[in-house]
Amino acid sequence: MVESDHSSKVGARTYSYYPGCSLHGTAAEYDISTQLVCQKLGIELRELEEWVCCGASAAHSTDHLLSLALPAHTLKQAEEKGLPLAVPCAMCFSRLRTTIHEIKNKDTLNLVNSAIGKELGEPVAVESMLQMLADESISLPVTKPLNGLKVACYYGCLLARPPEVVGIDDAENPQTMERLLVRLGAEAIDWGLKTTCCGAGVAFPRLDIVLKLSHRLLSLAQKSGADCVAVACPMCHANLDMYQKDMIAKFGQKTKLPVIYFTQLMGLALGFSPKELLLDKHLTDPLPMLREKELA
Amino acid sequence: MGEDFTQQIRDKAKELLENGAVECVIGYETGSDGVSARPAFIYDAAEVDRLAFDNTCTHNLVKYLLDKKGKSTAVVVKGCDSRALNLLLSERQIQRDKVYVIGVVCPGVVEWGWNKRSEQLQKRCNWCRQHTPVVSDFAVGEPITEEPPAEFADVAEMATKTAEDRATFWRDQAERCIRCYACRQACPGCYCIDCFVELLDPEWVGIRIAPDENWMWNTIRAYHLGGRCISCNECERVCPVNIPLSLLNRKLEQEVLDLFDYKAGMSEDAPAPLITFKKDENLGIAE
Amino acid sequence: MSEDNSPLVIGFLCNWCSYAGADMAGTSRQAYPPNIRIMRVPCSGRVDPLLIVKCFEEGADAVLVAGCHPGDCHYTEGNYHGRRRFALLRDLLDFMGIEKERFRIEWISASEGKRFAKVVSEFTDEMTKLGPRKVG
Amino acid sequence: MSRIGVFVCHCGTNIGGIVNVPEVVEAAKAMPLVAYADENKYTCSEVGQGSIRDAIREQKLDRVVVAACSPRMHENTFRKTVATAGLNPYLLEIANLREHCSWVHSDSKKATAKAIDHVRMAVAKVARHESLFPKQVGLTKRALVIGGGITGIQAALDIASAGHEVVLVEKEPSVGGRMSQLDKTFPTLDCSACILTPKMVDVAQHPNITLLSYSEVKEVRGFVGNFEVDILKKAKMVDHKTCTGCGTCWQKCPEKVTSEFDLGLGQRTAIYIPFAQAVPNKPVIDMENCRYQKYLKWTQTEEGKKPPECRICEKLCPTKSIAWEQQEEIVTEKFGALVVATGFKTFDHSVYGEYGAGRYPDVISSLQLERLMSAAGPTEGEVLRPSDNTHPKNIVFIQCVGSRDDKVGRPYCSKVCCMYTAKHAIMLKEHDPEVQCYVFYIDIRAGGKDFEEFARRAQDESGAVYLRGRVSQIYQDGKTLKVLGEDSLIGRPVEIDADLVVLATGMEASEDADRLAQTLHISYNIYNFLIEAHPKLRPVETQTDGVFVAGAAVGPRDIPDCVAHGSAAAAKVIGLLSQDSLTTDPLTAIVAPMKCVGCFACKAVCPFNAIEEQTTRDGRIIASVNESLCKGCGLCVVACRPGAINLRGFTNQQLLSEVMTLVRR
Repeated sequence: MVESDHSSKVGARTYSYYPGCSLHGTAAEYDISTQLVCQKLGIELRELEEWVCCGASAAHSTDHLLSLALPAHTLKQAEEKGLPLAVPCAMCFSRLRTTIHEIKNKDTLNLVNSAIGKELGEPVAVESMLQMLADESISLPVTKPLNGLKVACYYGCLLARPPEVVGIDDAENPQTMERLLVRLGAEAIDWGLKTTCCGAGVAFPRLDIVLKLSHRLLSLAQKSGADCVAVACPMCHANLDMYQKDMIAKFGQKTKLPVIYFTQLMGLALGFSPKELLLDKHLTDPLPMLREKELA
Repeated sequence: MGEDFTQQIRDKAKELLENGAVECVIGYETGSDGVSARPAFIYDAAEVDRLAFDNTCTHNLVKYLLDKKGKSTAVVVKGCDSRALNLLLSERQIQRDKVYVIGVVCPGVVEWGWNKRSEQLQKRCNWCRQHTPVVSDFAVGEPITEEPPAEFADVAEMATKTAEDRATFWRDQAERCIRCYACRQACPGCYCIDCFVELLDPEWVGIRIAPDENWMWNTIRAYHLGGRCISCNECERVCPVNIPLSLLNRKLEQEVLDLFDYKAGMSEDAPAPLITFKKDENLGIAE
Repeated sequence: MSEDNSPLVIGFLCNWCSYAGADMAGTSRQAYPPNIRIMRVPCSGRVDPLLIVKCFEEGADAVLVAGCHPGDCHYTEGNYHGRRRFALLRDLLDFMGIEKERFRIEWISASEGKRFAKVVSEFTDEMTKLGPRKVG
Repeated sequence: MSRIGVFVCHCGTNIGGIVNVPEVVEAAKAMPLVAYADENKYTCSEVGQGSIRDAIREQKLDRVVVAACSPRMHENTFRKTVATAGLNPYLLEIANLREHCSWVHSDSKKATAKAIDHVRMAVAKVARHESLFPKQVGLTKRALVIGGGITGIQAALDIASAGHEVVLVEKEPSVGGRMSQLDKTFPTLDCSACILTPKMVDVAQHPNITLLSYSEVKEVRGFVGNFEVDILKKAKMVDHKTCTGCGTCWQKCPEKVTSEFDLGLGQRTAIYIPFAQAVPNKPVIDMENCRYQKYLKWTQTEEGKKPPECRICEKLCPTKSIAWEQQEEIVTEKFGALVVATGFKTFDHSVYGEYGAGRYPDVISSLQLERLMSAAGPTEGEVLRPSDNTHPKNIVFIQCVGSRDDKVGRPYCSKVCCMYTAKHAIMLKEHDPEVQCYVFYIDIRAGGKDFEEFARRAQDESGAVYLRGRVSQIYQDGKTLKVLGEDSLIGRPVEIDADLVVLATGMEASEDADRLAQTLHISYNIYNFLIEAHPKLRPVETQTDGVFVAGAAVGPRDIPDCVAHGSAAAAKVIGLLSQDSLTTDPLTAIVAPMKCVGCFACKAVCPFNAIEEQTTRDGRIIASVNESLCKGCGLCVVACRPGAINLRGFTNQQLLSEVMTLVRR
């Protein structure tokens, strides 16, 4: 855990931080790279002390009230802190935003309040890490521009849909990540499956579906000339990164395509080393490609 | 202030009457109580010395031009009275070439008193923003250019009351109204041959002197002056039962200013707000 | 107020748009409360402030004037003039103690039957909540 | 003392089902001045009208109230009824007990109370009615048709063949409208140009028709029989009197621009005719792109060097018809009747992000496919992929693009897409037997003569695969378009590698149809389709007498219906113009000379300049009403503080008596 001084002084950009379970587990590299990038950009992240699980797909597929009450706990804490909430994981972000959307209905609000035993006030602003870092007003002190790196930006479903809840710029053809990476010197390729499903949690019961869907994404990205795929969601990263061996076996996909968190790419551009950014933790090793591009 | 203005008016009246430019000069003369001014109609140059001007000259003499249609007449007007000229010109009740305007820059008139001169300036002079006549052929006195901004404290104060209190307030005023129509007679804007209140077919108001009827009379009289009232406040002065008509007039004056950015009587050819429109204006209704 | 003190709403509807919209509400069976009594006028510009003040003088609870959307008037400018008159009248009546909400102006086109029903329902409910006119 | 008769209608159960009609009749009998009250099952029927006539004679009634359906339905019917019984037709008032009462209220007690109030108001108003006498006004026996598509052409030809003069105004350089862009037409597959072009030529050559192409209606004044219309004739920069249409100029013009007629798939020159069979077959110059115009407009400040002067067309024109000094011109003409046939435009499918939002060149609209299949089209009839001009094998059609879709605000069905897609499937198979068509649809709607058989033929004979389901996404994968959809009949997702995707875009009102409707004072709905007087009984008339509407401008419609609509509108116009004079509506304003103070507020508000100035014997200048211009809006009456001007039919007395009987009950 990177210690950041919890000085009470509220800087220009101070956010409550909600990492979620993945970033304290399999997606540690997303958490570390996010914190390093924010530190570099003078953005203070104050992790909520008692955040709880956002319920993910487990809750909302079993009990509607539970799927709202869990995020409500986190919203209540963020409300008490009074700071805007930055959320790197797409699933947590989607659950928090959906809850805010649902409690606009008075009856739902009362149900949730009674479930968590607290009164929810005016919710704080909840922003995905991508939306927050892509803000044009943030100056990016790029020391090692990602020249020559062709990136296929992948949003998956939760960052893009439903548009009125997540507030994405264009639900079918978003450009938020592209604009950010271009500012870092990279080249964003135009491809058609940015927001098409990667298979998400179906990997456990029906791995074949995930392989089919994820393979389709990766092969199109490869065919479109991408050197790597940038993601902003632990689930997408898992499905696209972990099973490339099986895809080669099943579909005869020629070469592997590295899948990197957009915050790791930002870290590289801002001068952090691949080691600090835990780029060596991916199953599809991005380092050979990055060394060839003199970025590692 | 009085002596110099009076002399200028007398000289001009004498000149106009002698060279036949006008048949009559309408001005002020000292009334029978020896103090308060009253309207004077001078037809003969020899009588010009009756004319006088001081801070009791409260009447709006423009009203009398309505009886002088077609006859060339001179009239003494203060700043507020002069706006009535533009009103009647734009509504084709008088012709500019038949009226010689003696425009007096007015420092303010005092409350109406009997045989003793009051020192109390009238309400209308406190909120006056038109000391200098907007129309004049012969100017008397130094024009005053900087005018204070419009303020409507009295209207704002009434607006703070609850709807019920306002309704009660106006019902009580209506109860006191005796339908003498003095306000209508004093107002230059009222020149209808048959006023709506006296019609029996359609019987809009009816002749019963009762609170409801009186309420409707006061409401419609004010509405008919909407965008036309030049706030000379003579209606309130002449009201025998002291109904605060200025409140109604000034509420409408404020609304007309806010909604249509219009001030009555400022020019002869600007159409009154209720007989014109702008296609894309947003008046905050039916949005 | 009628007997069971539910509010009496007097509606002046312009023949070309709102009256046709009310007809459309009928043909598509869009129910709304029966408090409104509808008078047909050629144009919202024909609704005389004298009539509206007369309604309130005689104790009516609420008046609705409905005309064509600006730009759609069959006579080109009728609703533009009406809009100015009603804006001024509404402020004057409010100043004299008749709450602004009691005098409502709506633009309803010939094809907005459903909207007419919604407006009348909303207006009637609002007036029921507001209760009878209170004069001390 | 008046003797008023009140006739309350059951209208079958429409009124009687909710409103207690006998109770209303009893209440009516007790109302002041009511001498007779009765009820009818159907007052508008022959029996019902007969009972009114008999009652007027037997009871010596001098005024009648009919409490039934909306006055907008049968006011004229009952005016004729009372007239035949010798009563002035305007001594009648209708109380609306159906649309405004029984059809919208379920509580019988309250509905009956409301019905009684409405009758009370009608009785109070009719008591103040006076006899009114319409006037005869002359009419101009000329008609204006706005829109030169097939509907407008048909209407113009029919009116002209009845001997009346017609002016046909068309915004584009040529008549023909959307139909001229089609290749074949369903269900007969005959060639669109072959059946359309002869009619276009007829319009140009008909002695009674004046064709004003490249022109627009700017303003309309007046009323039925006496319309005055300002028509803007845009500057063509070519003198069509001397020009022979030889074609030298548009063959030699160096400036190539994307052709609007070919929907961006082809090019045209700056001086151009939109398509080969254009009528008039004479060019216009596109001011935006003509090199000489750019040369004239170039100023020192713009970077780059001065563009060439060009003027090649002028040099080569054998008849010296290029007229640079030509200015746009507004001509004002008088007409007795107007027909609006402004047609439709296709839905702009770029709002669909899931279909590529217009980014993929091989995702085209059906109308663009028509241009590709048309022998006069940019590819001379060869269906080629716009991206690489190769022959497509797998062609996917997606139905209901911009129709039956609330998400894009187009919930209505555009009626023709299922048929033209079937036509495309059949024609494409004939063009190239190896083609395989897929059609994603929700429901196939083929309701018309030979339509279902035609749609069946696309599946059975042309082998088109119809997949019932919507397409979730299209993305470009190298050269092919991956179409991800669903076949809901087998409940499985479907993925097709398509060479070409055709979107069956729906029909929308044409560009700024709402502005034109406002100019003509006719109403239009939220999709800007024009609103007809009655959807079933008066489909080609509007609420404004003398203004008729026809074709796709009123709603989605195929060619046979449009032609029928055009002829129907023409029949209405011919009926109108066959009269020598028109009876005007007597509901106009009237001035009481003794009350007028000459402030002319009435003149300031009158939209129709119907107020004139008149000098009385005692020298006062007062207002007077020109009754042939007055349309009866009543604005003057409200502007008149002394109440010197009144509106017949809606007098101050009548409206006040309605209010008083209501508030004092």
